[in-house]
Amino acid sequence: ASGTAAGATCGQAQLEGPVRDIVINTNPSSPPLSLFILYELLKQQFRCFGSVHVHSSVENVPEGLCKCLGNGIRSDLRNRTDFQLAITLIWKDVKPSPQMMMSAAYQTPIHGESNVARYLGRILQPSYDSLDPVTATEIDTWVDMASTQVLLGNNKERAASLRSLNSRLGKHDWLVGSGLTLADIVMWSALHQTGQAAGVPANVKRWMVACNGQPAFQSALKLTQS
Amino acid sequence: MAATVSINPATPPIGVLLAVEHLKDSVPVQVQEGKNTGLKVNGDVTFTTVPSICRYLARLAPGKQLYGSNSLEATEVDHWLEFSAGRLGCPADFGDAVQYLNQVLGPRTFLIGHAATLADFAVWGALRSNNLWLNQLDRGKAPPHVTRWFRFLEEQPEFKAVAMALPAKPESSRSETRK
Amino acid sequence: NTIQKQFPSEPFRFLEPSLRLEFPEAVAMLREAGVEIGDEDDLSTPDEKLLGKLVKAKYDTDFFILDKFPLAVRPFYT
Amino acid sequence: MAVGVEEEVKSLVNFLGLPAYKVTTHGDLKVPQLQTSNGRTLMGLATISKFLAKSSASNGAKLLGTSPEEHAEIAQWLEYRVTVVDRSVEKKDVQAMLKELNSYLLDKVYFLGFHLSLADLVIYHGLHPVMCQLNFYEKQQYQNVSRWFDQVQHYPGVQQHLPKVVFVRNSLYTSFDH
Amino acid sequence: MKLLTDSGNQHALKAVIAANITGTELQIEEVDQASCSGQLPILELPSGKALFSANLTCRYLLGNKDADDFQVDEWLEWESSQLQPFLAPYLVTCIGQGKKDSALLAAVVPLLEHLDKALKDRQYIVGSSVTSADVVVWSALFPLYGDSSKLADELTRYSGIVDWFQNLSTHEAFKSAIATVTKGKGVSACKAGSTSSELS
Repeated sequence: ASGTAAGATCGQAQLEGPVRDIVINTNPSSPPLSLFILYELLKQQFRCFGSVHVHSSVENVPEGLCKCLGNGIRSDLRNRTDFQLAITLIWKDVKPSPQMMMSAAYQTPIHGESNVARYLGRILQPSYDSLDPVTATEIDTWVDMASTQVLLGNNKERAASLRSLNSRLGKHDWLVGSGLTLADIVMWSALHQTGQAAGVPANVKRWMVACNGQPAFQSALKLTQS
Repeated sequence: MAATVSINPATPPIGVLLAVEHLKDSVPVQVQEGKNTGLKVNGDVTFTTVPSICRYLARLAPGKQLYGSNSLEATEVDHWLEFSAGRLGCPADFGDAVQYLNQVLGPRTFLIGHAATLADFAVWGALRSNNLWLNQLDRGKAPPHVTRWFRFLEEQPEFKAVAMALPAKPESSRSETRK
Repeated sequence: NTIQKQFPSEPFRFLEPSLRLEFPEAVAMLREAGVEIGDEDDLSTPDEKLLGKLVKAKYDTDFFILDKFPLAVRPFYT
Repeated sequence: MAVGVEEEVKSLVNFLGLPAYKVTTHGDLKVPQLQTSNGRTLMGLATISKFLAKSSASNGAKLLGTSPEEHAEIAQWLEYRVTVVDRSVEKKDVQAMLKELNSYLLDKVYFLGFHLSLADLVIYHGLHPVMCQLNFYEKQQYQNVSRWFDQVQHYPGVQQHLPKVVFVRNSLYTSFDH
Repeated sequence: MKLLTDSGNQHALKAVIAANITGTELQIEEVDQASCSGQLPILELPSGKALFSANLTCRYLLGNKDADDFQVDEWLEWESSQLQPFLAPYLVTCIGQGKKDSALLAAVVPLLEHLDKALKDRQYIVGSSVTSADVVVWSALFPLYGDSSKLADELTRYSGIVDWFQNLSTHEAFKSAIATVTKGKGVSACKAGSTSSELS
């Protein structure tokens, strides 16, 4: 069996066997909120094992962050290998943050919240990547904007992004298609992390309220309030 | 119906042109000159960035595996698309970005797997249009693994085809420096 | 349980709480790197060393606990 | 070291899309001998490999290079195979060879630079038993050889009967290790 | 083109003879083997690349004057992979250091017999003119047969080799190559050369 096959973890059937452990290193100064939302969604589809560690490169990580991944452990599951998916979150002094590792032998560490989110979004069923090419690429385009214009952008780029968002959300309830997608999750996360959630224009505001009402957003929402 | 990509010939999106050339037998795409880079999909949707256009074209021909062969490889492609548009294009980060690329390419012929993907197209395209890089390469100052990878891709058919359509490199960087 | 310790020349790196891997996960990591090993096989010294390097690459820790050996491998530890 | 040389010639014949040839080995050195269709006998792996490549209309020309300089370079690596690779048996000879090849391959994807040639095929076969013996630390130490070998074994049609050698694609060992 | 070689290196003969035959200008630079990454001689090509095989250097320099024949390939391969492994130790010990070692001689004998048989009633190893097969094998045997006044009995009985060798030695290209490579000292220059380079 070639090593890269282990990366082909899409779909419940392929997730059987030894636990697939996704390691995410991330800086405690900016928790990647989209990760917690996606984790909630993954828990609905897979037996997930979440664990949180603090790396020796950082100190004084707030307690809230150390307890941020609920396991949803069922009482009949005792071994890690009883789970289909593990997420090992490590608070660590990394730049750029976060970084994701699955396969120590073959892959290049994945950088950036947007790309970590894409990987988790490919494990979720149906994978966003398996949607039609236009929809999948529209999602990626919003995810790119969340990452490069909002999270990493300057004030001018952020303002421009908000205008695009507001215009889009004036005509649609969600960023892509007729329901919640990866695009909404990553954009929501980026707006919160850059402190823009409060002063958004009306259409964006309505969309944010809709996001806040989603059960999967609750744990992330709690982190923004702590 | 053939898709139409418009490009500005003064600042050609090399990564897109490489994808078009690579996929030309399975995805008919016309390239026309225009003011801005863009691919209009329908009345509502136009993709205007190199990563988005590349992604869309690759998804039209999944059998060509330009997006890798599994979820992890696909995400590695995303990682490099973002790298090519981000760190590599930022002059302040350029030196570190090339060193990072060099370290990654030590054990690799291609960035992902054993054939060219969007990752190679996008990163190569970003370097090819970067004068800092062309200058380093010309003076023999570019790190060895990136140099090897860059020159190897340059020899591949789709890269040769695209290079012919590009504005010439600055004169000094065309003569190969050999040790 | 056995405790795996590596000997780094750089500052010791570790996780709090410590990383715990189960034997089948270790076997899967080694197999992914191309090592041929059975589910119930004991780890040879070179395998243990390689596992240490793979764990370091994936988790960036010099210290981890390897748990849940199959009975056939370590009868004394149960 | 010449064990399996008949299989090697066969896999080259397959790769080139040629009809089967009769191959035997000769003498203590197990020098391969090939009967051509017109009854001629050719001796020696380098000679036979070159003959086969030349006989293949479809693939041969690309594999033998396009200029006198490339012909000479390819022939030189065929000679290297029979004079150095096949004669490096002791550990220190193997290490010296790998060190030499590792520095040669730093700026190359294939032996001639950027396209596959007969040199790659013949040295791939010669080095296969050596690469099988290396541990992961040594594979990283000879990173350029490893990268070249992995690229060649993944080239369509090359691997054939030989088991795939596994290489990791990340540097697992720092310079402080070992 | 530039040929890097060290003093009295018999393998440099292969390149110099070929250059003489074709009238190629060859600039010879004497370097120290210890300072080189590959085995000398090394030919620097116009492209900047290098050939480190004396046999292929010879063939490259001969170019169109060489026969593109698989028999030539066979002889070059024979010289490098079969003759040299036995001839070189014999040259170092028996010719270079003047020791008697019958085992080393015995290993060379079948090879000489093979060549002798191939040369019966022939002027050249392959075809009817000089090819790189002649140049390469002749250069390999130069330390043995180069001094016709002192030929040992065990060598003179291969009359096919002796006649072929002496015939080629009268060619201008060969004569002037000996003068260039040995700086006029003849076989004795190769003794020193073979002891130092073959042992390394």
